[in-house]
Amino acid sequence: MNAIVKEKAVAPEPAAETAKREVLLKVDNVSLSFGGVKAITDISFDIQKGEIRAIIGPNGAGKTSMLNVINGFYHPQEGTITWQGKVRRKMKPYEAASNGIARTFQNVALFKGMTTLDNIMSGRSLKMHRNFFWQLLWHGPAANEEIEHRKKVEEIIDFLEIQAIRKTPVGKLPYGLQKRVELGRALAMEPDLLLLDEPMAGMNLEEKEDMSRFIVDVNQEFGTTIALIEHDMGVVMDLSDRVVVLDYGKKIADGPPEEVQANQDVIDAYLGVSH
Amino acid sequence: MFYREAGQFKTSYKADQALMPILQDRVGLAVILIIAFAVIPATANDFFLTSIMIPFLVFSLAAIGLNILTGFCGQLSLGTGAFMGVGAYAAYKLTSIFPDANVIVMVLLSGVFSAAIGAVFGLPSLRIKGLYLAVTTLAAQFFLEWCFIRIPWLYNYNASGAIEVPHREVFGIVASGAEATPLARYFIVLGITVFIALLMANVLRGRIGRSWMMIRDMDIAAELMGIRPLRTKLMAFAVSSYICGVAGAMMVFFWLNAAEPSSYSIRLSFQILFMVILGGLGSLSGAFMGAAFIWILPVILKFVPGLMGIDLAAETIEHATFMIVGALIIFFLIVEPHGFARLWAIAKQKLRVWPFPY
Amino acid sequence: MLYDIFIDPFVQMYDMPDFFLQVLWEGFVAGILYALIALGFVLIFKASGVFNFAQGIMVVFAGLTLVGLNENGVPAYLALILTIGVMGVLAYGVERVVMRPLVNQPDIILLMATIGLTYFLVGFGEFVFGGEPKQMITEQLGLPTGSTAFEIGERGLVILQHIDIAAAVIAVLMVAALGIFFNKTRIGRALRAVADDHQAALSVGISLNQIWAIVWFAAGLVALATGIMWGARSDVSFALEIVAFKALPVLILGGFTSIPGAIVGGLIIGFGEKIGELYWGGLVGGGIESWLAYIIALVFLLFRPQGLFGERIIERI
Amino acid sequence: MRNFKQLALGTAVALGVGLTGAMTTAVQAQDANYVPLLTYRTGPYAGSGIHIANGMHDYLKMLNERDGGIGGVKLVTEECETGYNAQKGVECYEATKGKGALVYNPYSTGITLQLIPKAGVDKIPVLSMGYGLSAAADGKTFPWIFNVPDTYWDGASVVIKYIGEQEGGLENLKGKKIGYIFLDAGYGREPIPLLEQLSEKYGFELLQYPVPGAEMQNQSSQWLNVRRDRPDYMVMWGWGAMNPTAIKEAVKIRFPMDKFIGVWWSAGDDDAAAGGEGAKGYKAMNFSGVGSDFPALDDIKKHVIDAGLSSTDAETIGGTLYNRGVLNSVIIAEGIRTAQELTGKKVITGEDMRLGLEALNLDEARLAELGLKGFAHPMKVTCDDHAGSHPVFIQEWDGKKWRQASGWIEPMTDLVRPLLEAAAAEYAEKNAPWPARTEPCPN
Repeated sequence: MNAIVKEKAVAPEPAAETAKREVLLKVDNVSLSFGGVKAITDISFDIQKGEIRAIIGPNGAGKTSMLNVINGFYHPQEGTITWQGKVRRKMKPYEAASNGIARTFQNVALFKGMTTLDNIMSGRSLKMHRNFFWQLLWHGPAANEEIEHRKKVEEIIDFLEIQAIRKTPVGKLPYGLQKRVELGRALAMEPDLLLLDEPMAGMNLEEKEDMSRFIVDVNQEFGTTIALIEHDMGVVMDLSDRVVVLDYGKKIADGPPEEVQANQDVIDAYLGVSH
Repeated sequence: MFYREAGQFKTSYKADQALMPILQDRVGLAVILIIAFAVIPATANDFFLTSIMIPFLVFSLAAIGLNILTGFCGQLSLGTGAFMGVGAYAAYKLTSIFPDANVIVMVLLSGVFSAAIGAVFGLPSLRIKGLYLAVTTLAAQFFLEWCFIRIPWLYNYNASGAIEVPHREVFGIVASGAEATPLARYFIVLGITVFIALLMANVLRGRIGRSWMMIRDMDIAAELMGIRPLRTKLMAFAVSSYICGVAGAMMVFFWLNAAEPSSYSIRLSFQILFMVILGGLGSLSGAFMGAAFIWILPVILKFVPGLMGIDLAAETIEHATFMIVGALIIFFLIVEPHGFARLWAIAKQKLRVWPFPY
Repeated sequence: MLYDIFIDPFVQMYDMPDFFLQVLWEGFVAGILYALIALGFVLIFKASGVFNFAQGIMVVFAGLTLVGLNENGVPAYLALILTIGVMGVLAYGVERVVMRPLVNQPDIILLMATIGLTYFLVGFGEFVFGGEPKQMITEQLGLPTGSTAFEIGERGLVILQHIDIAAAVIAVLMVAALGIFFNKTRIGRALRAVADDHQAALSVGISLNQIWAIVWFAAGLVALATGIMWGARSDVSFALEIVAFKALPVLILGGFTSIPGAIVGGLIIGFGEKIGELYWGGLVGGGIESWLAYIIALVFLLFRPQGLFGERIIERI
Repeated sequence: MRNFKQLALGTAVALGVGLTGAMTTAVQAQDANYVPLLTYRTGPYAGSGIHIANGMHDYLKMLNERDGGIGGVKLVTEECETGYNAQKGVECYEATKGKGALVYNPYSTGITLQLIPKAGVDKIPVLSMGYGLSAAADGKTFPWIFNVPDTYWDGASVVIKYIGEQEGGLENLKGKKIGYIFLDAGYGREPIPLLEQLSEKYGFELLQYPVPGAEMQNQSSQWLNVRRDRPDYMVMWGWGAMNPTAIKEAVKIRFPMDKFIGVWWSAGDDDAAAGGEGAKGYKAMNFSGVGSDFPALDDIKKHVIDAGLSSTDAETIGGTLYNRGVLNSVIIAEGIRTAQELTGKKVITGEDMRLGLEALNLDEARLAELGLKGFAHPMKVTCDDHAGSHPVFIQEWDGKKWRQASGWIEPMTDLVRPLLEAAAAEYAEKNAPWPARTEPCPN
């Protein structure tokens, strides 16, 4: 697979209407299956730097699988992924983080035994380098490094307005706050691309408004590119710059929200017209 | 009323990161250390030192070792006994190869060998998880035990098949062997245990400790955040085995004086596991509490009937001890499944709000 | 060296076919006995997700009760019935005192509780029956004791112990009975429902407490059968508890929840261990059985981390 | 919740009481001789341990009841349960040594090894009767350790000698195969060097069948190997549950039982009885009397068992291991008596006890006087030789009980002694600086 990919040099800049920004990630003809069951079939789209890109579709459309492919947790059988202009080889899941991809999860995947502070600090893991022996000693370099990163983490805590729960074990927090901590943890990684898997699932209206505000702020203040999966159409249409629609593992539409909203295939998919 | 943190403000992140941010905890630790380093040596008799304190400290250290792996990194191990054995045999070989070297240094060095062996047996942990991993460590346990018997080089071809601790002096004080006083051995064991416990407290509050807990709590999420699972797990295996190895070496050098392979059998592995679980997974102070419960309680229970004037046969006391300890294990699990450490934390919480429970 | 490892063992197998058959038979019997211990674990794990560390001591305890009662003048069959009663009481007690208060706790806590139970039973068993090993009352129970020899070729000889044949028959009957129990009875179906999903089973009106007591009782019966068979091979003593560890590699191979898995796993370990020890063990001085089973299980695991009968794990997030 | 509080309070009180006990281990009254008995009536080796413990306890108790102790001074005995576990062994030692312990009988090779270097420091002798470190028979190196009446090397040489006799002379051993099945631990491995030496000397082939400790009750592989190798004789060094299992397996593969010989620790009545009718003809070495037909044992029955002062089941009196325990106590008692004679003191110390044991002379006349005529071979300990007796006899199982099957057989001292001395020298060298002997020699 890799051999073929290498011959296919980086594609030239796409057509003019989407060329307003640099392409951060490009998915080309990706297919993924589990033991014969196709989860994703021949999907291509791109994510541009600085945009908020939404991936939507009915349940079982392959959205989460798509995110898993993007951050290297699943390896597609076919197709290529181009990251920051380079075709990506088959990588280990832990390499995604060092590439600058962070994410949150559909079912909150926080570290339950740790406090909010530690959870967010864990996002700094890759940026901390003091080795085991400095850690043993603690006083001096290891402690200084810890303090330096703690400052960054405190900024995120302030930004997300979760100062009060800093020392609370996350297992004890209500769901909405857990989602917020998870976002904080992803932000602590200072990613180039932030993947959000249903960041607003199970939230009430107020919490959704808060979360939407955070997402927009992250995008605008830090300039972070965001790809998100969301079921709430209102949120998707308000937040996102462009939307890609999946159904049964296939791409059925791609474009600005208003365009996608009008697309007949999308309407059919959501209303459940038989294929 | 006495245990209040109100009024203690931290003014820097540095202060907030301290091991014990609350003043009362620091005072408590200081009191415990004073008791350990001054009061006990001044007052205790030989029996108390050799049969209660030294084994208690050795077991505490081993429990810290296993806690790193099982409590902090979430990898179940039933091979602790064998890893302790590796430390013991390594220390024995080291002292016979370098007879003039400082025996304490040799004991600390012996852990390096068990760390290496522990890392080798940790390799399958990348693919195998949970109870399934227990079989890997059981394989280590039985295989290493077999090696202790079958490789005569390990025990210097002694006809007895056992390792016998040689006489060694450190700065003119007899540190090991039959002439070492209980007090000298107690101080060495106490020193090593406290030293390693402090180092581990440091590691656990930093980046590496966090990465272990990330793997424990949610390995997939940890991996997607850039934690390399194999490297992190192997490191936990190595650090854990190092500590267990040192504990195993201390066990023979400063406590038992001689050891057969059966001293490091599966029973020892379970003994340590009990301590870790009862004390509280993922708690350093829990390791001490668990060791106290599993080791000190039965020793002390034996004296109770005699002092109350009841004459019981030795084996009846033993049977009763087994039953009581078994019942207490179940009882404490029902009261607080997360171990003594959590029980202690709850007690502190109650103290904090006392006398107003709301 | 290479010859010793790769060729010589097979030459030996060919040269002494009667001996090879005997080795296979011994492997088979050992496998059946391992499977019996593993079966007890599987029953409890299936219904409650508890890894019952006390299964080994339950084997000893059941055997001791049986023999101890007989020593005190109770006729063998009455003693057998009484022992079954004792195992029932034990099951009820465990459910009431240990399982019920600890429901919904993490696995490792439940494992720990069964270790507490082990401590208790060791002390209690020794307190009541004393620590001396006891002879299994094989004849009084009407179990066969002799042996039959088959001559093969000129001086070939395969000896089958009747008690081993009985062990195999009893194991098969036991598995069949459990199979019928699980598939054909109301309680059995309820039990499978519990195994699949506790909450769902509760919501359709199945009493978890009742199911657990029944499962522990069934495991007690398996322990009794195991105790009789192992006891007949050596004797009933507390040292037998260690043999129970062998169930772990068996379980790993067969999967923790599969009854056929326990049987197949037991047989693989039984055969593998005997053949390995007899044809290859000599190369390293013999006595490798103490760890060979674990290594066999480990090798299987590296290729199938979910065990032979476990379902393939697809990791999801 | 109230229950919880009560229970917590109860536990705390009990712990407090126990802790005070641990901190202040009582000092023994000064008008008695104190003998701690490290026994194991629990754990995997309890089957053997209980009978020995009973024998040791009953004989000393009998002396108290019948004679009022030794030399007019009562004996105080205290059992401490070790469970054959080295951790608990140390604990028992530490708990009892402060009470004026005269001598220790560890009854476990592991515990013996731990005590060997301590004995000289704490000035309390160790009596490891027929077990422990063979090299300890060299009194020059190990003044504080006594392993009357035999070492394992004595035993191994007797077995080969006996087999030679059966074959009509040691020279006929050439070309024979002798299998050695043993507990895979220091205990079972100790005789191997001597056996190998003998195999070279007499030209027989030595086959080894180790039994791992965890597999004691699962020996079918070892015996399948035996079946394949077809040795002419089998020698066993087993303990605890290993013995009955081995005998059953031997019966199973139809090994000729009269060619199967165990060490004196594989000579229990329960061990042989496990094999049923098929075990008939099984042999074992022994150095303590067979049966209960001795006046001293009658006295035990009368003064101790019938008086309800012991937990011993009267039927087990006269069993091999029970008698072994009695012999152990006889040696202790005679050691105390000798020490009293030598020092003129009634209440003696560990140092006096060492002297007494080293001057021990248990001749035929003395044995008869004790009501134990023929119970053991006469023993005379010297400062050189701490085993002090050596001959062993062979007993045979007749399906119901043991009966003596040979006279006393002398070991090959010419081979064993140099081996012992070399081992002792090696031990001293490896444990340098091993103290040179300064203790006085009473004979």
